[in-house]
Amino acid sequence: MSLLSVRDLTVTYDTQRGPVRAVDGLDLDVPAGSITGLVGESGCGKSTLGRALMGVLPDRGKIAAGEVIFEGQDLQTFSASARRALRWRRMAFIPQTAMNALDPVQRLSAQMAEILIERGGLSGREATARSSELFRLVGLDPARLAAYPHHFSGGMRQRASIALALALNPSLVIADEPVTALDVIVQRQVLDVLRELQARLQLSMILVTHDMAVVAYACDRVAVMYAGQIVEAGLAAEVLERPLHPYTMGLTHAFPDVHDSQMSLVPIEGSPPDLHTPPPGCRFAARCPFADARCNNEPPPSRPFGPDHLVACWHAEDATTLRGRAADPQTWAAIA
Amino acid sequence: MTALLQAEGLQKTFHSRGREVHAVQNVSLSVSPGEALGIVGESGCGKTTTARMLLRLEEPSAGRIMFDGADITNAHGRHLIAYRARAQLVFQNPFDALNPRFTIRRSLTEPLRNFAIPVSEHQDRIESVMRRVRLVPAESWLDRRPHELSGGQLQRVVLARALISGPSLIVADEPVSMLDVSVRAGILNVLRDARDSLGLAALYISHDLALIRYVCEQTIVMYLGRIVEQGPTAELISRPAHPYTRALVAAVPVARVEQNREGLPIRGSLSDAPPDPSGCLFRNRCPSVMPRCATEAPTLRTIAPGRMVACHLEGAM
Amino acid sequence: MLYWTRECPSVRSASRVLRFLRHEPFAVAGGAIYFVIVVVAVFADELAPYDPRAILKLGSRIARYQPISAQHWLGTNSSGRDVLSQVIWGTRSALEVGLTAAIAVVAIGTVLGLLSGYLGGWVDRVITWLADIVLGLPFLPFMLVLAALTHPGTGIVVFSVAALLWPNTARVIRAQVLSLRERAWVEAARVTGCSTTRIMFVHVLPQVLPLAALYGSVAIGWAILAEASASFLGFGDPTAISWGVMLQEAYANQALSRGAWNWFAPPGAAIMAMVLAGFLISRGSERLLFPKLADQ
Amino acid sequence: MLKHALGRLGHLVLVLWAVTTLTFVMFRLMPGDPTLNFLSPSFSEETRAALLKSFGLDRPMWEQYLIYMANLLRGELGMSFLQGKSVVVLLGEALPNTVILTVVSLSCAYAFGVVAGAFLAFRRGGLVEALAIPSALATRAAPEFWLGMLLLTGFAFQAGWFPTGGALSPGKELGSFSTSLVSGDYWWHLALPALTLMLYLQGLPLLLMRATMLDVLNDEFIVMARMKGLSRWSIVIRHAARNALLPVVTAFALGLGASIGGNVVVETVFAWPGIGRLLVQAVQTADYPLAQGAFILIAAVLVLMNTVADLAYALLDPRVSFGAKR
Repeated sequence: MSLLSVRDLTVTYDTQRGPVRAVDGLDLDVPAGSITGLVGESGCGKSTLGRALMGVLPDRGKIAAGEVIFEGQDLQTFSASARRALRWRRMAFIPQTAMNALDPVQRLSAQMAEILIERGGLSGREATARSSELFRLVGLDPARLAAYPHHFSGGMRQRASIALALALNPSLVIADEPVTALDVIVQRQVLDVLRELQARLQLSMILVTHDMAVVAYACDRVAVMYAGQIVEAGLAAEVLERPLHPYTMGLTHAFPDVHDSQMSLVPIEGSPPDLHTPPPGCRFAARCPFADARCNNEPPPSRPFGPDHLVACWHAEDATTLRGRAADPQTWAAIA
Repeated sequence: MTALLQAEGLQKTFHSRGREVHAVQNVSLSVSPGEALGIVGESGCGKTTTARMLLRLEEPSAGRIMFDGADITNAHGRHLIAYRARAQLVFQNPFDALNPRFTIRRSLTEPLRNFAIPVSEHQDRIESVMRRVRLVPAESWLDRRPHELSGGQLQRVVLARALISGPSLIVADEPVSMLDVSVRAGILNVLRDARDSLGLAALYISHDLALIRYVCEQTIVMYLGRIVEQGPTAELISRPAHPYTRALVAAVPVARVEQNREGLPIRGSLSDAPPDPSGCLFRNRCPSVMPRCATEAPTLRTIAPGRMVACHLEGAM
Repeated sequence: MLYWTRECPSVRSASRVLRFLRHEPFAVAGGAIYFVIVVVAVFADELAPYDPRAILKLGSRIARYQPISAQHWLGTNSSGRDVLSQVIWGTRSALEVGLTAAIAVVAIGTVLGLLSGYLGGWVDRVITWLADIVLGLPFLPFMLVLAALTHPGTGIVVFSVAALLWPNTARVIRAQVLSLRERAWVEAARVTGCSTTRIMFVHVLPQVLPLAALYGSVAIGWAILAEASASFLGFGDPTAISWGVMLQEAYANQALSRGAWNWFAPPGAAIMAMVLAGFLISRGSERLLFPKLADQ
Repeated sequence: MLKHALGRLGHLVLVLWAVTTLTFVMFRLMPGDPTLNFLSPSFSEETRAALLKSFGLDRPMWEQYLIYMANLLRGELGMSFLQGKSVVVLLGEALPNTVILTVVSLSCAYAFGVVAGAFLAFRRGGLVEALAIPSALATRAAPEFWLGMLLLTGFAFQAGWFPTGGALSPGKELGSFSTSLVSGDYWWHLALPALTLMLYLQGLPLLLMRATMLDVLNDEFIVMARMKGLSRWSIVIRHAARNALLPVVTAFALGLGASIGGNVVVETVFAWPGIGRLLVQAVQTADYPLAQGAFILIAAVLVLMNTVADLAYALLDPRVSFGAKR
């Protein structure tokens, strides 16, 4: 059974041009003990989804519909205080820019102790011991607990954020672009820390990213998000090797490969639709080289395609031939 | 082929709180017309400072920069303007690279005006450069302001502005890192086409070897202000000589499920630089460190035609 | 936010102004106050029921301390002058002092802030050093001593405001320029061959002008307060008809012990309204100019 | 941190030197015979001669400057014309009154402003905000002395609850400042001027606290604190208020320096025997030695508090004290 199961989730924001559905009727399953990559370009609602799962949306945003079933309970039925009690104990969060996410005027030891004492019910002495343990766990010298956030390099801050997230032994960790701001070597080191801890502590993790290579490196499963919806989901090996959705196909050809000098990159021309007035059919249709009349008028339902692989595309049956065409930049250039 | 841009012994020392920080030390490089050179390294390795010195946006503490046979290390006034017209920069963050108050037309006219290009040519130049970056028809874009464009479109305008004065050299500092994955390829392809059809010399700065591989034939690897390895990109990636290059190659993730997930052949982080600057700066993180590395700084030596490495390891190959 | 709006610029700015009016009642109120003050100043001759300097008679006696009445809406003062007419005429000197001083202080502050922020180095050190010294000079005492050593009047007030209050503007402009200087488009101006002067005045200055105007609207207020304080302490222009002089006369002629509210309440309220208008406008426009702040 | 502090202290000395030099220039280079500014016609021949000598008024300007500086360093500020007393003594009598007035009113204003500002940051929109912000702005916009006049007329002249001026009732004489501190009469006299200043001063901390609080509440680490499930109280006190107070503390120190000189008008309205009133009297009666002394004292306090504000900020914000970027 899934640790987390999201059904028909809709998150709306109030803007000056009216409400906008940043997440729109989204379904997602996160099995226990796995890393699920949530991938998509900026503005597709990845971060909003992460925050909605934590139950901490900005004032202008709210969950308008849907269910979030976590460890068998529907979180939407919880009272605010019950929801708060759950936070960080059962599900924790790793932010993208750890610099802004840490209180600049407090030492790491104080920020660590705050969680351990207030939320974990530890004594001061226990908190100190546990803080050191957590720092060692993520590969930081416990002596650095006395430092302020600005003393840390980007990679160290991200490690500290991971230590904070693991403080209360959560079962689910949501990591929002945890390595985007980091250099390759540090990025790899942080990903290795995440992978190792996930395996050792049997965590479940949602790893939000825009980089297919990060998904390929670190994730067991992947969900591809576009314009507020999941367009394709399944085992990472399956989705990356045999993508069914043209958007996923495009994304897998959008990055250069360090070991392949012959490949030509594919640009996905255009930009995501304005979610104030989403298109009636498939949301990707306007940028899709394979779209036809049905795509423009009828939204494709999400349907299973092979074992443990979901896709929302009218043309999934033709995926094998489309895959070949999607690797050619000329196919995509026609859209521009 | 003679080099268009040539730098010898570039040095940059910053003074902060009474301490000297050697951001760039003894960097020499050259780029020929039609050639693309990549500089790769982690942030803080001095790659951006090097590029800024080459463009005379930062004054070198020592060293010499030759452009098209002329020494431009200390060029100023008229000579500097003339250099700027021929050596242009593509910025990292397109959302910040255009004056928010200027229309696209005005942003493109600014270099034409400053480089004293006759007004009669302006319209033609603007239209041809907009075609080159594939923003057509030009008229539908020119009267917009930056906030009305998406990141990919903005970066195309930035590219257009760099190309409009007809430069011979283009420097691009992480030209796609701020862009959405879906539009990166478009920008890289435009850059590659422009270089090929105009015969430009190009210099790319990035921390991502995969990107460098896609656009550059030659690559320089920098670590803490020094060049540690240089050579043809494909060879450098398939047979890295310096332990740092090896780590850099191993760290790049690839979009395939089957890949190497072994631990990196490197320890610690950039901040673990040895306090004593004599000797090899990489020694604290190096998996193959030797006693000699602490006392003697390795100099760049040729290990194969066109390949150089700064490492004491005998079999650095 | 997440998605770019694709409307033509004029529609955008028109709707922005409309939204501004609806969402910024403070700024609208401030603008309304200024509008009233300017109208009153321009038409002071027509609006004032009496000559503000005329000593009014009641029969053969001077009409001193008249209470509020139909003839004198705000009564008269100890020398038999009509208070309302003086308040109306006071708008002129208030605008005069406020505007000249504000323009002077903002011009100095903006240029010095721009130079020190953009050029940095020794220029920055010299200007920061000057600002530190000026910040060490207490404003009112400086103005009093200067007035006493030379001759009292509005010239001293304007000079003191300009000479001592520029560091506030300069500091803010400098900070703004420092952050602008880090922006890639400023560097782009260098790369595309702009001279330093051109970058400073064509690229950077227009960006900081709104901020300067913001400080200007507040500086008008400080100048009027300074003039009022100087006048109150006897160092204003004694021949001028100004709100500060009115307050000084009221205080010196026992208006307080007589409870002559009608004499000293109105000019003070007028000063307050005008200074407040500046604050309100600057708050409102701050949100318009820097929408990021408005989200908070 | 220590290095920063030493640097600031060096800076302080330099600014003090510049300000006192400027004062010298102002008083000596003004139109008229500057030497006459410092010699009252009422002085006896011996006094005149002694003063001429001690201030070197017969010497060239640069020598006068050196003598002036030497005198300043020894704390010698000359004789007041009118009161025939040493300027230092007169300033010493007035300073405590000013300090008491400033500290009392400023502390009350900041205590109120910080709490009210924090409260307003939470109660966004609505009637409370619509009324509170304009009122806070209005009290800052009103001339202080006019506020004083209104209070004086209402509460002293008409209601008779408070005295109309001075620091003590007529006929009362207190030996020293410390005895006046325990005197109810003194505090009774202090009430109205302190209230006036407080009304005037509370707007700044209120608006500043509200603005920085809103700013901080928007920061990502506050969102993170919510995600951590911390209680509202922990978030507000430990994270938001701690960060938001930084600029307020700085403003307090700056306000302390500025108010000691800025009390001029309030002290005049209430005839409060402080430095500001002394300065006004000296200037009005052309008592230049006293005016010069009072000016230098006020400026020195201002410069000192500017430095204190700077140091306080560095002390409270680890990003500054440890040399990181602001």
